[in-house]
Amino acid sequence: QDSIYVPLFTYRTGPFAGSGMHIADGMHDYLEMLNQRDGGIGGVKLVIEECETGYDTKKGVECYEAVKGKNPVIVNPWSTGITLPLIPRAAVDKIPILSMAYGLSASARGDIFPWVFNPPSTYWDGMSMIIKYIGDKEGGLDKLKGKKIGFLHLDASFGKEPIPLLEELSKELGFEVKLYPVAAQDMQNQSSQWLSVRRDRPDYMIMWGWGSMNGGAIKEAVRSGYPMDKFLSVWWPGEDDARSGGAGAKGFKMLNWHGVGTTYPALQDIMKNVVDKGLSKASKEKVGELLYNRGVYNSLLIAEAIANAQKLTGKKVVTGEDVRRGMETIKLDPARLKALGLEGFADEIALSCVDHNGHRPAFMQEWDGSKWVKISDPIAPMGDRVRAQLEAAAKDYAEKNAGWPKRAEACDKAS
Amino acid sequence: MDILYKAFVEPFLFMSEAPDLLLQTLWEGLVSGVLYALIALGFVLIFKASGVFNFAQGIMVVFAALTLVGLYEKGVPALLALLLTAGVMLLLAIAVERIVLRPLVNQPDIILFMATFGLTYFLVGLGELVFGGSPKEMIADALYLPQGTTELTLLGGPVRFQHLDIAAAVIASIIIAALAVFFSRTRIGRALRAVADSHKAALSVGISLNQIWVIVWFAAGIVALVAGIMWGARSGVSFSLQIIALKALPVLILGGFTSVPGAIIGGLIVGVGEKVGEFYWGPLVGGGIDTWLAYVIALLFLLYRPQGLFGERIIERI
Amino acid sequence: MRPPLQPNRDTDNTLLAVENVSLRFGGVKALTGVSFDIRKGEIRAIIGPNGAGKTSMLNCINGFYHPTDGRIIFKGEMRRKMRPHVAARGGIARTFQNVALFKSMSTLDNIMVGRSLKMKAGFFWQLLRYGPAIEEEVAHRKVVEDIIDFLQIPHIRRTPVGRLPYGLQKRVELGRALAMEPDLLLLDEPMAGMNLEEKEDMARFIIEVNQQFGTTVALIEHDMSVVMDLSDRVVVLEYGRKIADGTPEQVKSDARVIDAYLGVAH
Amino acid sequence: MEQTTQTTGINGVGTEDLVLSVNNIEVIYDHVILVLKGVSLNVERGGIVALLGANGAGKTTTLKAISNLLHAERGEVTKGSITFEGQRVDQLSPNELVRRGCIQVLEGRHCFGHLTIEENLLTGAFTRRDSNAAIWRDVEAIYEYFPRLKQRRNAMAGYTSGGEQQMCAIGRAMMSRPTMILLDEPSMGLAPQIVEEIFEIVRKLNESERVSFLLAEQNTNMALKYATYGYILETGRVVMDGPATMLRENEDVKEFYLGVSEGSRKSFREVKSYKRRKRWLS
Amino acid sequence: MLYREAGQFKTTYFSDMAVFRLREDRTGLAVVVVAAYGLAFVGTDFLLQAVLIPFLVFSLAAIGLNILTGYAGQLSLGTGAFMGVGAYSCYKLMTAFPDVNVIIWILVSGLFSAAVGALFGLPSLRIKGFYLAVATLAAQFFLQWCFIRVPWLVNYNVSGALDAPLRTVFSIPVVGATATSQARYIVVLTLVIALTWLASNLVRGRIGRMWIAVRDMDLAAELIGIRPLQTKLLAFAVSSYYCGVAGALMVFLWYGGAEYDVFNINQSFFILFMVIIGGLGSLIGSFFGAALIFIMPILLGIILPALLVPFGLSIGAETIEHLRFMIVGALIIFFLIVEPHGLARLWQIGKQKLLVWPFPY
Ligand SMILES: Nc1ncnc2c1ncn2[C@@H]1O[C@H](COP(=O)(O)OP(=O)(O)OP(=O)(O)O)[C@@H](O)[C@H]1O
Ligand SMILES: Nc1ncnc2c1ncn2[C@@H]1O[C@H](COP(=O)(O)OP(=O)(O)OP(=O)(O)O)[C@@H](O)[C@H]1O
Ligand SMILES: [Mg+2]
Ligand SMILES: [Mg+2]
Repeated sequence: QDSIYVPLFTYRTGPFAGSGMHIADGMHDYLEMLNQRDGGIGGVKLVIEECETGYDTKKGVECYEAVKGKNPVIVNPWSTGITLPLIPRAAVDKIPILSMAYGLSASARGDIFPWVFNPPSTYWDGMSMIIKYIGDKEGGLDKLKGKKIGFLHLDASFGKEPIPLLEELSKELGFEVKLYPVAAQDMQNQSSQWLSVRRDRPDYMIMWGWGSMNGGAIKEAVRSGYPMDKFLSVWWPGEDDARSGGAGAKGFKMLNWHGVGTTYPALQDIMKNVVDKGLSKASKEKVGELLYNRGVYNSLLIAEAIANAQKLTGKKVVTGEDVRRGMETIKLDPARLKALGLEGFADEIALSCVDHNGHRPAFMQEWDGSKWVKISDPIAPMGDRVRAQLEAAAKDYAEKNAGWPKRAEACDKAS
Repeated sequence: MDILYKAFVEPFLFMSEAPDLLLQTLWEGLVSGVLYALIALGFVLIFKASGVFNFAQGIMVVFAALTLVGLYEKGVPALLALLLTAGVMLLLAIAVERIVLRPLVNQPDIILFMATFGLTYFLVGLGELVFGGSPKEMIADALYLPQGTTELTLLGGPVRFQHLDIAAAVIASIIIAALAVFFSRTRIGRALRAVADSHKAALSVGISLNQIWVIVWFAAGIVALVAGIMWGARSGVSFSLQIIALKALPVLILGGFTSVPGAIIGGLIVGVGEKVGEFYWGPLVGGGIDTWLAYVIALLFLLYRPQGLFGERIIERI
Repeated sequence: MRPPLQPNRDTDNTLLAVENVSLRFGGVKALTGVSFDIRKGEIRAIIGPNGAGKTSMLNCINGFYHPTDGRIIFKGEMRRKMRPHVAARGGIARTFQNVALFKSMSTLDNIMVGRSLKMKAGFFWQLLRYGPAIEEEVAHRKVVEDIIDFLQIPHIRRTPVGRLPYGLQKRVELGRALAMEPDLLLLDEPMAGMNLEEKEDMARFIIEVNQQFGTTVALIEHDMSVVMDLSDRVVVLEYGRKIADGTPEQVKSDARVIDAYLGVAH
Repeated sequence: MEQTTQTTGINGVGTEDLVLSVNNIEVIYDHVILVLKGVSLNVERGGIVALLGANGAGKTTTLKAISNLLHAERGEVTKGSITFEGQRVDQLSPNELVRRGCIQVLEGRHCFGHLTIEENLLTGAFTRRDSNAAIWRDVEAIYEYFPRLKQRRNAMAGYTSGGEQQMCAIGRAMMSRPTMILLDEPSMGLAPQIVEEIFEIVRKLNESERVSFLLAEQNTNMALKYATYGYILETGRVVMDGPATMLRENEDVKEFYLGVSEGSRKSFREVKSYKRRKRWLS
Repeated sequence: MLYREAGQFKTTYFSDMAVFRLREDRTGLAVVVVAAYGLAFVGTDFLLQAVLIPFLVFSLAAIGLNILTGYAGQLSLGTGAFMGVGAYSCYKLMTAFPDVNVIIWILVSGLFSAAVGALFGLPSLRIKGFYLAVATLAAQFFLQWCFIRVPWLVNYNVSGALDAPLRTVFSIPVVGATATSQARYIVVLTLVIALTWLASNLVRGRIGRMWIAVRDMDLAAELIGIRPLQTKLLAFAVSSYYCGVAGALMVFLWYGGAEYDVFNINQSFFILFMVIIGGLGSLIGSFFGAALIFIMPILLGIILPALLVPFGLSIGAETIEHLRFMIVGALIIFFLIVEPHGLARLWQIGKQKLLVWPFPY
């Protein structure tokens, strides 16, 4: 075997395809670019294969079983629902899982989940950043006292995850929390939720959505006249979602941790080597959009982990076990990013055997009616608070999953 | 005690305190009701006229909307695109009749139901193959749908009316009135009901099932197109829109599978009930109850009238 | 015509009494103040023009319709709003004008269903199909086979009844009713759609059931020769009212009956 | 009535005068159940032909094969041909056949339960292109034949009595103004008076409008009284055919179908069970 | 002459009432069972874990729904939720009493789902056909809402999802990360065989006949003394029991942890379609249906690319998915047209033809 097999779980079909396809394109194109430009990684070609999950747990698990036999070096489920059943399997099958800023937040703890990675931030990090941002706007966290914050979320574990933190913060900082759950089947039919928003008149709205829920929410917000500059989201909406709100969507804000646009040399390379050659499924104008670049970031991590693994083992063709080690030694500092043609694309990040997340800061960006504009400096998560959540969650998981194996994998030092 | 107060007193106090919000809630309920009814209507048409429970109605809505938008994106003028889409729905109706229904004549309802599920699968695959999975925007402007909002101060507070919603209500009422007349007054309408009762007997008196089916599937296709435009203008056009068809089920059942006016009344009851329930009582249990409230409302009505409010009586004779 | 061997047929022997029963559906008066009785062991015919309310009468007797007025006394007990399955438990079995068999089941199973009431083995034995469950199953299967032999339908034992021709379906239906070992057997046009030979068979079965097991029979039939030959007494309904009641001979010569129903004198 | 029989004898009639001709058809249900094993029959223009036979002989199946309703029951004609008005019709759709003037009254009523009696009758006129007035005239004519229907005209058919439904089904078929009616057990469930009435209607239509009839009937007595010609079907084969007068004189027919053995009718009470049971078992 | 009824006479009613009246059928079944166990030792992980275990789980759920819809004639769209009740109660039980054999809890959890099923079956006395579907839809959405809203159900897990703690049977892990697919498969297979056997006993006896009677004509059934409500509720309970057990198996022996979303309405439809396409009122049909609806798309996913590659067509995963959707849809329609009564009937006709072979009828 003289190639490295990288399966990509994607969903270009189904109710979440609108978000999923851009991510899929980004993931695919970056890796394909490496193949085209550099002949792969470390001279080994990457075999990139997509497996369509349709965001369906059943098919996701099927995809996993299907790729398992082909020596995959890493798996990206791109769905919390699929990630959960894969977590226990990964450890047994020795296949690392990369669930980038989604999945089981507790898996940030490398000492307990050696095979799972969820950089660069957890949802708790995200929530704390948003609250911090709101505090800043109000002139200090203490000014949040007496304020009302609405939380519009997908009614699933993904959407519910930040609630405990939010409630804890509300107690401490004295603001009131209103919850507006949106069921998966009502993603495009949120008038009830927004009616309630009109009743409660929250000072800020925070959104935790995916797929067509984001676009639906933005539309409804515009319709019901909610002030858009008070409407903030975690990092999942894309340009399409914002655009669907029309002119009224101007001012909508969201967290993000990487650049948009195609000005980065690596993205130019993608343009040249992949898109222009017709090797991409993305249309030109979508390249460089938010979710596309999210996919690029995902592949950046994969590629970096593979490269690290090659360095660590001295082998050319690496296995899942090696890539797990490569993942743990990821260190993307500005110099490295520059070398990769992604200078300024994202904040630096370093993972370790203990920390599989990084808890990196993210920044706030605003929709100006046609594109995203960065409007804040990186906001660091509230470390202590997030850590407490994480500790509790990790302990909880290990406790409830009696017989959860102790970490046996050795620890590598970043090179 | 407290819980009783919260459940039975507070909501009503709140209603009287903020009548403007109540009005807004009712309006939103009415509008969603109309929109549900538009989807339900497609079901009713086909069920009433052939006894087939058409699982594919939801995807037909998406398919019609996607075709319209897709054609427009290819540079076809909006109104021409609308016509062409109607043509596509006609072709679909003919194909469905030829390939699916004709060989399954006189089979039990559930089998035909299953066949429409196969059709759903097929259309999902075909639609995504042709149009891709990315969501699209409905060409509301090009179709001269009113946009904008009117904000009136009523009952001591601002109440917002979307022009689009008003348009939806008007269009839906027109369609429903026309169909109601069609079914009860015309020769074809009567034949449609006959077919729903018994394929075999309908065949024996010379009603051409093939022709009838093309007609109703085409009509349902047009209704799907209208629903697709309205829903699309509200929520965008994507495959996840088909899930909303599930909301049409309680509407359908509440109104009665076979009643055109039932679809609209059922829609209104479900729409208003759901919104008012969620708005005033939802917070008691953490919200989100509108996912099941519609079904429970429908269930309660059914216990009282097992054939739905306006459904044909279920004949029980021996 | 009929052999005069009816020992105990006095009025005290009433099995079922219908008193002043009326039945209305909205504006339609299906029955208006009908009274008659059925004595133990007799064959009682109900005749009348189409839509006279004969089937409705049977439906009232076994609880499928509830009379809007009047009462029905069965075995000395008055029941007003009785559910059909209670009537069945009380010993009333029937066949239907539009055959009401369980279409997908075989003849054997259809008749076995008729035995359901008599089967007692509990759920868990049934699950295991062992012990009492299987013993009971075998025992009742024997009874059912006897019925099948009696009705001379062994060749269609395993045919799904939906596929049987109409006449045989009627026979299976009779079998199912017999399996219930009823005290009162209600037959709604058991001979419709049969040719002469089959009618003769059917007539024989009815007589044998009546004589051998002493089952009381109430019978609706439009074939006058059958009614005249088989029945002990005849009730005639027209437009939901009783217009005559008596022995076949009396009824046959009743002017009103001839006028309303028979047309030409038979 | 005797005259009718004589004036329209079947023998010597040329094929062009045949309205319907069934040639050696074989019918299979569900791909495995062979029901008709080569049935041939002819109906001449203006004839009334009776199809007799025990339960399960295949009368209904024959009629359905002609009117092309077998498809709907997963049955198919695997051999033979059927011509109506000189043209092959085996591949036509049932509604086309109705348009051409051949309609069937289904066994077991099959009214549209949720339509009123009147609406049921009107659906019968579905294939007609005449004016409304003509159609309503015919509705009135049917009410005249069956006054009971007029009384119940606004009742949902599903709630009417068995006999009322039967009348409705027959009336509905007549509404299409057919030239040929396939009647399946028209007398079933009808009071004796109405049975006579129906056969009188059959005769009347036959005489005044030259409507041809093929009727499957268990009431052999009646059927042979009104029919011109008869076929006797047994387990999927025609075992005997001939002019009605001839059949009525046949000894076997007399015994098994008419019940007049040794001169007089037996009482049902005296029937013994030693009859030739074998005939069931083939 | 492989397959002949001739020469096999039944001398007692007892033997005449056996499930498999023909010797050939009995041998066939034995071969299938042995082969099924054999697969545990020769099958790849993919075959066991991604194909066979889910196939068996779905077959069990399909049997459950078939009892309700196929035998007793009550249309249900709440299967997913009833499976969920089984899974959640199994989770509660096995975490509350970790020392008890997990198989016992799997079997017991079905009882909870049976109770819930019977509760939602109550409206069936009055409501029929497609209208009844709304009652079960209410169950579906209400229960699903409960799954996500009642954190107690998942022991206040932070993830809000079910996870599968390690549980062993005879000290071999069968639930949890370290359980091999072999072990899981054998457990699932054994349970499915046992439960199928019980179901077949039930449907052949008095209760089964009563169900079919209610399905075919509930009015007539009542007129011969069958209590309609009791019979229907029993069907709801038994059916939900099977679904519940299937749900527990699905989460703990197949997925090994899952979100509430796996019990959504699509799951309900999915199983309903297995039942219909397999054959309403046929146990073996449930297996056929599960195979067609679940395994066929997987096969297509494998075959399609292989088919297209020789033509130089390399197509994306999503195009394959689209084609797969279209083909599955078309095949469903095709099978329905060929035999509306499902694959089970097709199977029966096949056997009948074989019986009379070489004659056509
Ligand atoms: N459930 C019902 N709803 C409304 N009308 C009914 C109902 N049941 C019966 N009827 C009416 O009551 C009258 C009597 O009907 P029934 O079926 O008892 O007649 P029948 O004497 O059995 O006639 P036939 O000999 O034609 O079967 C009919 O006019 C019928 O339309
Ligand atoms: N749908 C079907 N599937 C299978 N077999 C059928 C079907 N319909 C009828 N048969 C069989 O075909 C044979 C002929 O039935 P048919 O109904 O034609 O008889 P018939 O002469 O009309 O009898 P009857 O006088 O009882 O109406 C019967 O043996 C019957 O079992
Ligand atoms: Mg009657
Ligand atoms: Mg017949």
